[in-house]
Amino acid sequence: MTLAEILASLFPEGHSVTVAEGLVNGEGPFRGGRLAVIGIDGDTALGVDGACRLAGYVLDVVRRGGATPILVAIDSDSQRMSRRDELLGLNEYLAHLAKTLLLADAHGHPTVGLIYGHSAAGAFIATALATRVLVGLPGANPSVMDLPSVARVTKLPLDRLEAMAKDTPVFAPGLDNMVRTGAVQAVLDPGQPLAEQIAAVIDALPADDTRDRAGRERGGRPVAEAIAAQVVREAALG
Amino acid sequence: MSERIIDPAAKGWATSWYEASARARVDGLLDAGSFREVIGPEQRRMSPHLPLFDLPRAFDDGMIVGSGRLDGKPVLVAAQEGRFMGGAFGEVHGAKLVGLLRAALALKPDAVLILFDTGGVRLQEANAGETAIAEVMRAIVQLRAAGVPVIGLIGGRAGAYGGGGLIAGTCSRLVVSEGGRISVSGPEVIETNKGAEEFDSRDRALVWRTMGGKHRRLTGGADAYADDTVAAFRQAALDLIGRAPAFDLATLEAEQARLEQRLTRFGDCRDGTEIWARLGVNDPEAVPALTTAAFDTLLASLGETTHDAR
Amino acid sequence: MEKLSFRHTTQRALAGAKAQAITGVVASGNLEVLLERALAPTECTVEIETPIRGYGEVWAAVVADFVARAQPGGLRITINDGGARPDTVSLRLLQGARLMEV
Amino acid sequence: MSGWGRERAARDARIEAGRAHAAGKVVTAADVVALLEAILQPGDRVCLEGDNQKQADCLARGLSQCDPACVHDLHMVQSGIVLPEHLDIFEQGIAKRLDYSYSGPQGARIARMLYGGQIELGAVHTYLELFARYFVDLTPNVALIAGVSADRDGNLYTGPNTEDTPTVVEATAFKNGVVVAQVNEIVDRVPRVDIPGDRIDFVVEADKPFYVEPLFTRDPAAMTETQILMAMMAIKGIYAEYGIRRLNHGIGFGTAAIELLLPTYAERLGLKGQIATHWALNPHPTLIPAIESGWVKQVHCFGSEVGMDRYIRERSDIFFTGADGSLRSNRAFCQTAGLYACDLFIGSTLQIDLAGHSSTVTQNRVAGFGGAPNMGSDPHGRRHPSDTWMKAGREAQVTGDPALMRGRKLVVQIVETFGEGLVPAFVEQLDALELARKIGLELAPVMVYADDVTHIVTEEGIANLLLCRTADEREQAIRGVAGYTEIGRGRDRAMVERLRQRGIVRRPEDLGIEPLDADRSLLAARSIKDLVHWSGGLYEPPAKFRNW
Repeated sequence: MTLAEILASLFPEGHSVTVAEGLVNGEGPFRGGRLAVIGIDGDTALGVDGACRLAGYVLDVVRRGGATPILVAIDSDSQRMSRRDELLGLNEYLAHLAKTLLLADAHGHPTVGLIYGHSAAGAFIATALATRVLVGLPGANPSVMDLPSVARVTKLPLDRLEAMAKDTPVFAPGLDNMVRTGAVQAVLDPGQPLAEQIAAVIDALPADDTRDRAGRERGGRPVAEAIAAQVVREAALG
Repeated sequence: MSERIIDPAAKGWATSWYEASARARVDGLLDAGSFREVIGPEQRRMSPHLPLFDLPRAFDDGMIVGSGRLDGKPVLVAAQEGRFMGGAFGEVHGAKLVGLLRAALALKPDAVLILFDTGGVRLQEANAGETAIAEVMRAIVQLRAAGVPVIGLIGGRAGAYGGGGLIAGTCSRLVVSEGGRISVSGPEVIETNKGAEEFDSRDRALVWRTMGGKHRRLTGGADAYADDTVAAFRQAALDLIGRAPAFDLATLEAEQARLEQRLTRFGDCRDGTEIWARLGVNDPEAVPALTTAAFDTLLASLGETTHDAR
Repeated sequence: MEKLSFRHTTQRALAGAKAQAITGVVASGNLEVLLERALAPTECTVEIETPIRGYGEVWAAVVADFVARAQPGGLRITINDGGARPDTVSLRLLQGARLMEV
Repeated sequence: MSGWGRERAARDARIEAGRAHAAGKVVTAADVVALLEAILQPGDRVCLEGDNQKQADCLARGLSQCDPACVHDLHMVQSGIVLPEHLDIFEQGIAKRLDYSYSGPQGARIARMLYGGQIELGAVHTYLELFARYFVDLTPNVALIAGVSADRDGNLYTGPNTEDTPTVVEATAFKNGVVVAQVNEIVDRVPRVDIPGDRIDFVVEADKPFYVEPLFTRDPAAMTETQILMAMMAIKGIYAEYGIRRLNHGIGFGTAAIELLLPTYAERLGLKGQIATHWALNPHPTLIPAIESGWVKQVHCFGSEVGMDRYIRERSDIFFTGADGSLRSNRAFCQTAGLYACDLFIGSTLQIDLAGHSSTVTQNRVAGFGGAPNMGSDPHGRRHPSDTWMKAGREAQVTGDPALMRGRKLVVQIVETFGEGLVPAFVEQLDALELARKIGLELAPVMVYADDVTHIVTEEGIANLLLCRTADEREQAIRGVAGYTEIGRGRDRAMVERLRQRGIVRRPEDLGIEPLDADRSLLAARSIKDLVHWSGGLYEPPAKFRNW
């Protein structure tokens, strides 16, 4: 689905969401209140300027109060790779953006990520992965690195990697693998109105971070949950 | 596993943080003999995925977690081993840190210390690593909101890159040494993707002017600058525990203002030295060569580099 | 990965009472050695996982020399190898034995 | 015209032809090709200055752009084949025959070209041999050299990297040759006159400063415990034992570790002033802590090292410097010093065979010799004694009248039993033999011959070959320090034990060294930054060695 189709499906009555330089911001009527939307469109790389603006939009929502849910819609490139971005401290900007989303969540704003296109690496972590729940649409393609690049770095032949990718969700790119890892909770149905589906997601928000449990249940992260639980059990102040 | 792996007195040298292993760092950072490891190497909780790639595993998957005391204060500690797989986040590696942070929420230690040494996500377990980083960031924020300071210590060979840089940006406070680097994209990654004109990764001085410890400390990306010794990191961590900012709307609004101001003031700068000059450093070219004492004096003269907006 | 396993009988138990120790790091040209006091006093086992195939004879020689020299009776030794040279392996084994003697 | 001045007349004609492209002696970088085409003739012997370090790169580019119809069949006589252009000219037909010494960075390509017959090879020399032949039968017709600056009269300042230049100019200018110098800048007055202007015929203002590779910088951060252990053994088992004061070091990490252990480990052994005081050595950054601690009395240099200029300038008690304060190096003199005035050479190698022959040649690379075979050999022409030299002489097998015994220079190979990628350093047969066969070399490229080697140091121990009395003892002494290589595992254990009783093979414990003490905390500097601190900020390391 394109962003326009998504917005039309979310807000049949219209909305104020705009896209400027790949950055998405605005809101629309939702269940008698509002649904704020921020995001990245058009496979845009996320740099210091964009991250700062998106964080500002999130803080605006928090400042206005209420319990306006925030949808983080993502079709992005990875973080912007440049000397300037790193010189200015891109890690702080991306972390700040993630923190604003986590703060909004803590202030009672349900946060939902929606990946409908590409996303990768720092841009993915700072946006969609910093929400309480992340869902996807068919055709979305989150990836840390594409397989040819993985082949280059690991010095493994591409065809072998492709074969491994079929039954090793832990490293292979793609929406299905992120679902199996537990990072993406569910894939929505583009044929049904998104407003109801997002509302259902919000109504079922898990209280805790359940991504590692989902990862075990779905086989994408077989041991993470058990390891974390063991640390919680055994750690003690000395 | 609490023997003094390195005995500084016997060597006549302060132990270098940069050179020390993760275990030696933990050992020297905490009060002698106080470290208690959780899921120690004898449990052999190794990566289930690396054998698929015919790669060797480590007993602790490059992440050491546990509890101990820092000048008597109870703390939880996590340390990455930067020499194993570049300290990268894999499934077990990440889950150990997630578990430690969740444990802290219940145990309420005086602080959680994260000894970063990471290139980011472990490619062979990329999805697990990336998701774990997201889980870590959420857990840190919850801890901070509950009033537990999370202190990051950065001075290892691998720095804090990729998702590690994002986690660092989520901490309450950061200590960095000159050798420490904090960044999202590494120099080689930028060069590979954008060409050597954008970033010549072999120009090491440029790397450090762009993402090195002094630059991060000068621009407010880190809160304390430590000598490259375990003792200096210990002292800096102690100093910062009592000065952790709250995690609330006011802090993030202040951070928003701080980061916006940085873009306005330095957004057109091409090099670290230009930024330092605008900060009021008289001789920016001399900054990389400054000793810790001289650098501390310089910092003291530039008030704005120290803040609570994080 | 190639897995190797050696079992030796020693003349005596290794001194000290330390239950376990670990030394080294799995990195290129390096290795980690985990030592556990877990066997009968004159038994010693060494298990190795290495990404470099075909050096079984060299490992056997390095381990035999170490056992003869350190008399690590009672130790279960497990090695994760990152492609270390034999001299590095010897050094780490001796470092490990020394840590256990504390 | 008389029959005894034809060379002089020919030289004058070449210069006359070249003047058309010059203003006085000065030529712009844009006119280099025209100049070279004017002064060069087919079949000329040409020295295109390629030293171990500095390169006349602007002139090399110019020569490679000459028209092969006009300039061809040159006979290149130069010590270093370093730049791609040095070989391009053979592919283009500009050059045909080659006599050289060192080809480190082009070692693989030169091997292919020799194999393919694109180069007619005279011989691979040591530096001193090639320099010597400049004055006998390989005198250049034209020398293309490099300096830092010149005035309009041609007075040349070579800068700290003087290296081969005086030797090349001496041979060319005084035997009717033409000398062209590229300089970084033309100045009104040079800081010091390294070569008087009447020996320089043309001065080219280069488009960019000549290239120098930091060949002698070893980062202490990369030094391993194994290298430190070997350095400890060398210091205690050789330097202290023989009281070595006058010496030369190779460029490997093992010898750099020795340099960094002088102010720490050797100091604790009470050896200060007893060893390592007088050096023939490039200005190794790793020697800075020893210099600053008062260990070093004097250093003469083959060339300089990138980043060391300011430090050297401020340490003129130690280094040879000119009236202007900067380093004066000279490869020919320093090689001679290493050959005749040093009691010890210690360096690394890639392969050692069962007799003790060693070589840095691998199957597909012809790296050449440089100066190591001169440093690493016992000069039979030496006639002055020293305690070190005499002690070594007494240890060696004496035949005939003991009153006629002469001393021995110590030639030490310091190698790790396994190199990169688990490649063994000890072999049944040197790859050099196979290479010589493949490309038809009459002489196999052996770096140090067995009869010159006195000691081999590995992490397993020291083999003293001087004390061996039979070929079998020698072989077992070598096997006895060859670690877990096939050669080492093939030892006769009982015989090695007997050699150990006689002190021919010595283990760390025989020397009172605990291998577990070989720790990086022993290094006087553990990073390049530490070296900068030791130098008081005077050492300015190149960007690729910085991590701050």
